[in-house]
Order: sequence, then structure tokens, then C-alpha cells
Amino acid sequence: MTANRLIALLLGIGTASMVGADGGDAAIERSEQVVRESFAGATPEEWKARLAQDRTQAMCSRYHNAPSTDVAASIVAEALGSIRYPEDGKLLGDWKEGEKLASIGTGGHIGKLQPDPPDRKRGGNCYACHTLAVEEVAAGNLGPSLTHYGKLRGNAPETVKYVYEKIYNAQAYLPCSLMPRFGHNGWLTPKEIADAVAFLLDPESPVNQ
Amino acid sequence: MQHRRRDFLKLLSLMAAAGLLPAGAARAEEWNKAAFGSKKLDELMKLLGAGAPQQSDLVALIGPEIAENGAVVPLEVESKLLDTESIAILIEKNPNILAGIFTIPSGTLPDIQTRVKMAETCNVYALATAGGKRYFAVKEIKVTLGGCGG
Amino acid sequence: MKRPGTRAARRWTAALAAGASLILAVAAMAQDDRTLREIQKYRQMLQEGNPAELSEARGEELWATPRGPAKATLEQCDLGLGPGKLEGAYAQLPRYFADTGKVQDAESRLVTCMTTLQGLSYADATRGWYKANSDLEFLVTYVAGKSRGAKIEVPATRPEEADMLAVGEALFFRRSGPLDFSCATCHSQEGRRIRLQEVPDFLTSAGARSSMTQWPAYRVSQGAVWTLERRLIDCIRQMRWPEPQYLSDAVVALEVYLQNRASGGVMEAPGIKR
Amino acid sequence: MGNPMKIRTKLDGDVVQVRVLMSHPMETGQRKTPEGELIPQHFIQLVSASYKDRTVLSAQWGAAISRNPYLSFKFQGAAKGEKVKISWVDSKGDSRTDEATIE
Repeated sequence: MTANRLIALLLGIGTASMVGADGGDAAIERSEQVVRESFAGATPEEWKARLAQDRTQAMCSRYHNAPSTDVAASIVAEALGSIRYPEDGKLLGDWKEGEKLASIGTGGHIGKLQPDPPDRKRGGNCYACHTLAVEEVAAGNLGPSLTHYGKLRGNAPETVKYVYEKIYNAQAYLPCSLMPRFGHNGWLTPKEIADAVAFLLDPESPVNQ
Repeated sequence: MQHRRRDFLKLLSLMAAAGLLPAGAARAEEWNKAAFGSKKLDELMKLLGAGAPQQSDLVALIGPEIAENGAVVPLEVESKLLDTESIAILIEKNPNILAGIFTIPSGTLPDIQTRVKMAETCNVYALATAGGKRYFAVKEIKVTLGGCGG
Repeated sequence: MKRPGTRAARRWTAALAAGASLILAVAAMAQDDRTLREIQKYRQMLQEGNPAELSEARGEELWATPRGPAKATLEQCDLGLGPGKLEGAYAQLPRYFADTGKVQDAESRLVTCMTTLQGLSYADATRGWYKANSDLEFLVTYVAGKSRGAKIEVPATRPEEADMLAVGEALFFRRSGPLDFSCATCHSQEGRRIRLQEVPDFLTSAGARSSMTQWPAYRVSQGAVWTLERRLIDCIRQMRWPEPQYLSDAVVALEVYLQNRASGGVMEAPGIKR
Repeated sequence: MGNPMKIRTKLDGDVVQVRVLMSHPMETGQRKTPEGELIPQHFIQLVSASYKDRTVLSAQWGAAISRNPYLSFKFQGAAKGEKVKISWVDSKGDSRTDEATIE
């Protein structure tokens, strides 16, 4: 890694076309050109914004989710700095609301073929990737099982904080984690994240039965 | 499930005891509008049944325990009862309970396969008529939520 | 030997806790296995009669029906192995076509034939491509069926194809949008599922083959055959991106990447999927 | 009317298994278009199968039979080279008959 590149990384101004020392630059530049052409019909600003990559996305793409130590450290630092907390400071919300969010997989679809109504509830869709309550058999396994999460770990303040931060921006703990940065990207609100935390940690939650 | 099964049995016996139904309701020539429009199991049985129904191992309802999509749930019904005259498929929690009635003439084996839509997880009944009597098999089929789109 | 009982008790508690979580884990696995077994049974029962065969039959009819201003059939369409040579052609797509100067997949190429041979407009040729019972659904299903038993062979050795392969790989890993998704998010680990739906690992040839040999496929949730373009464009929609244009290079490049990895797999399409 | 069925037969001794795929939307009347309009009910109500002059199966269906219906049944006394004929009538009065030679 050259000094310039390192500086660019640390300053957080690296873009996809600036990084990469192993001949991948050309392919990425070419693929970005293809994206511009193939998605030319995506004219609304919000649609264009969804195609634009932030620095973390560009890095994780460029390095196939296996960043070097330096890049990883810069991603973690940026992620930790991004976390915001609920205004009332309550990180442990209502597990019943969290349970609903865990099941909802719709909301936020755009495009011309099958968009969601703009006001459609956006869920966390946790069950798509994680086993949570034992009785829900239709649970995915892209992420680890979270069954009995609170029962096994308790709900001490530091645990609550960790779980909140992990959901808010998973890359604060695992750079290029496959998990969406729910809070950072504004997909879920801090309050919704607190509800999801409760679904995982509340002793009453079906996750801990 | 046991509980439901008993209710169903009780219901069928009640209907039969009351002599509410003509035999051979499944004539192919005319579509049984009332039966297909029926939204309640008891009402449907009034429209369909004759003879004391009983759960029987001689009726096999073969299907998956879990269907990936409720729009297409494959089912096979095979009756080992002599002279099976008809086979009906009932889906307890569908808006209309009766899915289909198959009339089996002599020379045709009482072994049919089809695919049905299920609105939600529930019991599915295969009801066979043989010698004027009704026998059934029941199976709970779970309809699961789908992939990334929820 | 002070308070030996306590230490022993502690050890026991730990052992019991470990045992309990082991039992829980084993129970969860058993439940998992049973669920997957039943899903497998569900799919096997569907294999018996795949409604895609209906689309295939209609595609066969369309293929040989004179249509468009030129009142021509598609029987002289060149899908890469020469005019009218259908057997095994689908399994070798996408590929570079000199007459258009483009790397094309089956549906892109069919649209070329419909516009050049039959004189149809692009709009007429692609009408309703995203809906059930479109001409392209039927034609693609028919053409894919003509590769049953053929091995997928997309080496992407021509420079134009190699370029698309590199683009396809970059796109496969390209993360963006409000959920940070790329194709690799769901398709780069073995044995994974979204809910109960297996998501093949496209980084292994076995995973790529398991999927690519099945498309186009009848989707029971849609009551229609979906082509590979339709499938990929919907994946992108599910990623919460806007849709790429139909037949665009982004879609074809992803197909080149996937077909290249699936090469050697034996085509079974049209398949049947959730 | 309607599109052709796909009929497959498999003879084992004198028992033939007939597998049929029918092309039909089987609309329940409860589905909506993406624009929010209700799609009218439209489904196959009556099905019959005959072999020579003999009815070998008849069925009444509701809208709960899946789209593009699949049906499999078996009957005795079939011979290779003979034909089996399948017909359906739907809720709009449309109908369709196809036949297949037993193989």
C-alpha cells in the first residue's frame, strides 16, 4: 500500500477507482460504467442515491468483504463514529414491537415493476437470516442463531449497548459484515433498533423461552 | 390437532345422524355451487355428507408437512377401501373449504394427485366415500413464509 | 481442600449448562433437518408435473409461427451455433455475436431475431416480458428445453466475453443501497438459507451449477416461468436497488459470470422453483 | 378455447397412470392487480376423462385448485395405442378437450 493510498484511506476519501493494488481498478471502473449505462432509467434522485456507494461499501466491494487490516481498521473507526442513540437514551425497547420488525421483510422496494407503497412499513426481516424464537421454523441461517440470546448472555448495560450498536452498524464490530447497517443507513430508527434489542434480550421475549 | 380431529368427527356424526345429506353428492355433470361456496365445516358437511364418517388408516393423505408456498401444495389421496366412489379434499382454513371432489368410477383406482392453494397453515382432510359411508384422513400442513421479500 | 463441595458443584453446574445447551443445539438441528426434509419432499412432489412444460409447448408453436411485418418464423434464428441450430445453444449463452457486436444472452438474442427476421419493433418483441404468458417467456422456455442434457459451456475466452466476465464479477460483489447488499451477501457461503429458501453459493461450481441448470424455471409463487433475466432483475429489486434495464449489459455480465462458474453443469431447465 | 393441455401416460400391465397439466389462471376472485383492482374469479369447475366410451374420472373443482392445474389418476383396462381424452369446463363457460395416445 502506498503512502498516498493510506492517507486517502485514513481521510476517508478513497473511492472504488482509487483503491486496489492488484489490477482490479480497471474492472471496477469498467463495471461502474456498465452500472451507469444499465441503470440509466433510474432517474429519481433517491434511486440514484441507492446506486451510489459510500466509502465503506466501495471498500467492501473492492476487497470482496475481506479487507486488509488497515482498511478494516478505518471501516471500524468510521462505523463507531456513526452510531446515534435514541433521544430518551433507552436502548432496551418493547420486545413485542421488535418481534414484529423481525418478521417483516417488505418495505422499501423501488423501481417500476413492483415498488412498495412509500408508506409501507420497513421491517428488519431478522428471520430471513437468523433463528430467533424456537417456534418459528421458517428461519434463515445466513447469520448465526440468536435463539436464547438474552438467556445465555443476560442483559447487563454493556450487553444492551453492544447489541444496540451491532444492529445500528454491524461494521463497528465486524468490518464488511454482511449484515445491513440498519441504523447508519436510516433503514430502522433508533427506537425501532431499541425494540429489536428488547426482542433479543428481554427475558419475556419468545427468543428467550 | 387431536382436539380439532375430534371436533370434526363429532360434527360429521352429528350431520349423519341428522340425516342431512343425500348420497352421491359429487356428480360431475353439475357443479355443486352451494358446497364450493361453503365457508364453514359444519355447513359444508351438511351439503356433502352421508353415513357416519370415521377416521381410517385405509385413506392415505400424502403431502409435505411444510409447503414452501401456499399457492401450490401437492397432495395425493389414496384409498384402500373397497368400492371407493369418491374422494373430496377439504382445507379447513381456506375462505372456501372444499377444494375438489373426484368421482371414481369402477375400473379407476382411488388414487389421485392434484395441487391446491392454502391460505394459511391448517388441517387438510381427505374424505372418501365407499359403500355409502364416509371415511377420512387428516394432516396438518404448514405454510411457511417465503424468501427475502417476506 | 477448602470448600471442595462448592468447587465440584460449580464444575457440575458448568457441565450441566454445557450439556443443556448441547441438547438444545442438537434439538434445533434435528428440527432443522426435519424441516428441510419436508421441504425436499414438497419439491419432489412438484417435479412430477412442471407447468413450465405448458410454456415450452407454446414456445415451440411460436417459434414456427410466421409473425411480424416480415411474416417470418424464427426458424432461421442464430443463437450462436448457426441459423436454426437450437440443440445445446442455450447452454453456451451468453456469447459474443459479431453481427450485433455484443455479448448476448438467450433472450437478448431472441429479441434480435424477432426484430431482424420478423421485423417486430423492440416494444412488440419485449411486450410484457415481466408478466406471465409473455412471448419471451414461451420462447426462452422452449429454447432452454432444447439444451436439456447439454453441458453449460461459457468459457468467456473472447476479449468481449472476458470483459463481461470481469464486469460480472465486480458487479457480483458490488455493495450499495440502504441494506448494503450485493449478490455476494447471500450467495457466497455454502449451505445457507433465507428463511427456508436455500441460497446457492455461486463461488463454488457445485453451487452455481445447482442453480444455473434450472433456469428458466416455473415459479410456483408467480404461477409463471421466469427467465434468468427476470430472476436476476428481481434479485436486484429485492436488494432495494432500482431495476437495471431489461437486456442491459449489467444483467448479461452477471449471467456471464454465473454461467462461467456453472460450466460443466448439465442443463435440466425448465426447472420448478418456489 | 384455452391452451392445449399436456398429457402424459405410463402403462404398467393394464393400469395406466395419466398425468395432466392444464393451462388455466384459476383465479380465486380475491387477488388484486398491482394497481389494486380485484381480478375476477375464473377457474375450472368440471373435469372429465374418458377412455373409449367409458368415463374414467370426473371431478368438480373449486378455485382452491392451483394455477395451471396438475391432475394424476390411474385406471385399469387400458391398452397401448388407445386414446384417453380429457375435458374441462370453467366458470366462464370456456372449455377445452385434448387427447393423448397411451404409451
